[in-house]
Amino acid sequence: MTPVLILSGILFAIGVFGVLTRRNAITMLVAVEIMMNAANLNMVAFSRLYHPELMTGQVLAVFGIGVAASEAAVGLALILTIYRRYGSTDVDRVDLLKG
Amino acid sequence: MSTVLTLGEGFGLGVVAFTLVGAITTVFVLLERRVSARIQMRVGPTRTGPHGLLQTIADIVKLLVKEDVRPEYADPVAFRLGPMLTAVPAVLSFVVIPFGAPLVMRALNVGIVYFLAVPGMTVVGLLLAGWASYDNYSFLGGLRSSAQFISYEIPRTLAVVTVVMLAGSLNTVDLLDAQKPVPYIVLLPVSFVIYMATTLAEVNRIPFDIPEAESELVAGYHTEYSGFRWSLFFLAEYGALYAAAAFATLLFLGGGNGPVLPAVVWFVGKSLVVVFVFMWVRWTLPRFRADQLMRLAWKVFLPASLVNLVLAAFVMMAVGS
Amino acid sequence: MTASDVLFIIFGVIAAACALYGVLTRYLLRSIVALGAFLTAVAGEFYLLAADFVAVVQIFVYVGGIVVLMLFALMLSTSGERQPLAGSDRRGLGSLLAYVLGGMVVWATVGTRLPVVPGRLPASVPYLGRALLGGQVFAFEVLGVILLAAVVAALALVRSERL
Amino acid sequence: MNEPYQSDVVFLVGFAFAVVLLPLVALLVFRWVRPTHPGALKAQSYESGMPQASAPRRPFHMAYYTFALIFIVFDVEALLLFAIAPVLRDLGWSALAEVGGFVLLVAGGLFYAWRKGVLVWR
Repeated sequence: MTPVLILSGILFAIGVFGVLTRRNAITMLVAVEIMMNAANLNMVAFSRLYHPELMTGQVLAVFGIGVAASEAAVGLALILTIYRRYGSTDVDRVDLLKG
Repeated sequence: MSTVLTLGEGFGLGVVAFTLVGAITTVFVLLERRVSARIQMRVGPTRTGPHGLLQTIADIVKLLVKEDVRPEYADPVAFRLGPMLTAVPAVLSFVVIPFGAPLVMRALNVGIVYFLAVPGMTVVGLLLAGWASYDNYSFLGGLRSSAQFISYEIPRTLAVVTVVMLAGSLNTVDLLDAQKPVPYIVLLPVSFVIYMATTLAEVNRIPFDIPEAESELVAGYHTEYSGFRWSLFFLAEYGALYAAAAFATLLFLGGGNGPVLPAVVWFVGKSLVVVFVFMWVRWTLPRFRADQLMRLAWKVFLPASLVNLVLAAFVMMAVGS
Repeated sequence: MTASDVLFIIFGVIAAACALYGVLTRYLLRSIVALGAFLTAVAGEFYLLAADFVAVVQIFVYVGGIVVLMLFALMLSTSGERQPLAGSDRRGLGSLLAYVLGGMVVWATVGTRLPVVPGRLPASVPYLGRALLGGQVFAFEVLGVILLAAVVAALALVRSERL
Repeated sequence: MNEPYQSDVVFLVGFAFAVVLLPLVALLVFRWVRPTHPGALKAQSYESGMPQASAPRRPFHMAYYTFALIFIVFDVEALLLFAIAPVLRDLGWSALAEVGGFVLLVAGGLFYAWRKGVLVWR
């Protein structure tokens, strides 16, 4: 089971890297989705490890996917609103204080 | 060792499925042209070969040797990916269709969700193709196609949920046994109607063919495509049409169940009848406007499918307990 | 080395490569397409881990839903440029942090002996449904509330700016 | 790991490989047969013979996003129902009440959108 956890650690780090280094809001959302998938991978892996008959990890992964969908819907709505107000999806150009 | 065998089996059946979709497209294009001609009191293609039977063969040869044109400003990566992402899921969905009682490529335990999930990737292909072409018609066509696809996806999925509820399994093969006594079209007529109508929309047929409305959008998302890349869209369309008809047969018409004749004959016969109904509707009804199309999906089909779902669950529990 | 180990490595390499390309490329469209490929590879991993339902749900909701939503958002937020590019980025501290975090996670994982509580592995679908309506029913209803809140919030955001 | 899941994945990988490979091979093989005569005129976008009216890929109508948004919420609802549907009959009335509550909650989102007039295509 360790390889799965290592893989999900690497994927999570890639996601963190994306969120920290990118300035474009859509790319940042892509990176967040990568992080969420790394977490889901962990849950499914642990579901096999501890009491596979309870399926807790898989249920959590399904919930995670549902929450990710809600998050993407609201996040992209936010990005579109920002785009229409500031003409850019670059988070550094968005200065709320000057808004 | 057995793993290599399974891999080979998958590869072989992949080749078979692709060939099957090619053959289906060849036959259906001819069928469609003849049926439409009959309905409109025309003759249709008659010149190539006896009764025009070789017409689509000639078309295929033409498509394969035609020049592959790409507009100057088109995005090269997305332009190539678009047709592939449209055609590949259409073929992939054939994996779980049981053509006879045991004749299924792979009876996945989650076959029904698989069948609904995989064609969903087509939307990405349509959007990419429309975007990549750098053409106003393509862009608009791609957006409209995908908006229509996702609008009708939900009522269709909810209609399938009622079937799963009754059958108690997500495996496509179990559906055959579950429908041994009585096919689900009798128990779930509303689901059947919703499924058929929304499927017509999903495979972009009249009266739901706004995305390719020739008089408005030239050819929609595939305006800029030619030759073999264009024919991939064509394969996807007819492959998806047959897959949807086969799935309707499986979900509501009892699949290959039937007396005397072998299951394969029953299955293919029933699904061809469904395909004929699709073609019949296409050439009989006029086209909807874009706003009518969306209103129908969200204000008629979606509420109807929700009510149908709750009612079906309620009746099932009342009768079952 | 069994077949599923080989498949695990193949899917893992594809997933990591696509994730890396997705966060590195300057082309917004390709970033989203790479996310789609990444999600498909992760779905393959789910299936290998005996979570077949989660795998198809991943394709259903992520590839057929979230990726499409992102493509729509991209197409609604370009101003006619030929190839929408992301602006300049800040590397440096962020990448250092990511390296440190990734290294720590991998180090911790390799160093830990995971206790295994074995149990019978059931066919996933019926048990998943029972778990959803059994022990997890509260979370199930909360997810309904989250979905409702998401619709209301996102619509409020989008509607606040009239075109 | 687990045998049936593994062989399913192996099968699907082989299948997908064949389905992706065949069109690529066809494209490659017929590259030698089909003509290639690029020209400035052919490289233009086809908009019914007229010069391109305006640059495509402009920001589009918001309605597309709002519909996609409601779609994704119902997508999640449908997938949860798929998980529950096979066992609903065995779980009895209380389970049905729970599912009914969930469906009502999500349908509330549709009702909200309807009342706000979002479901009108302009």
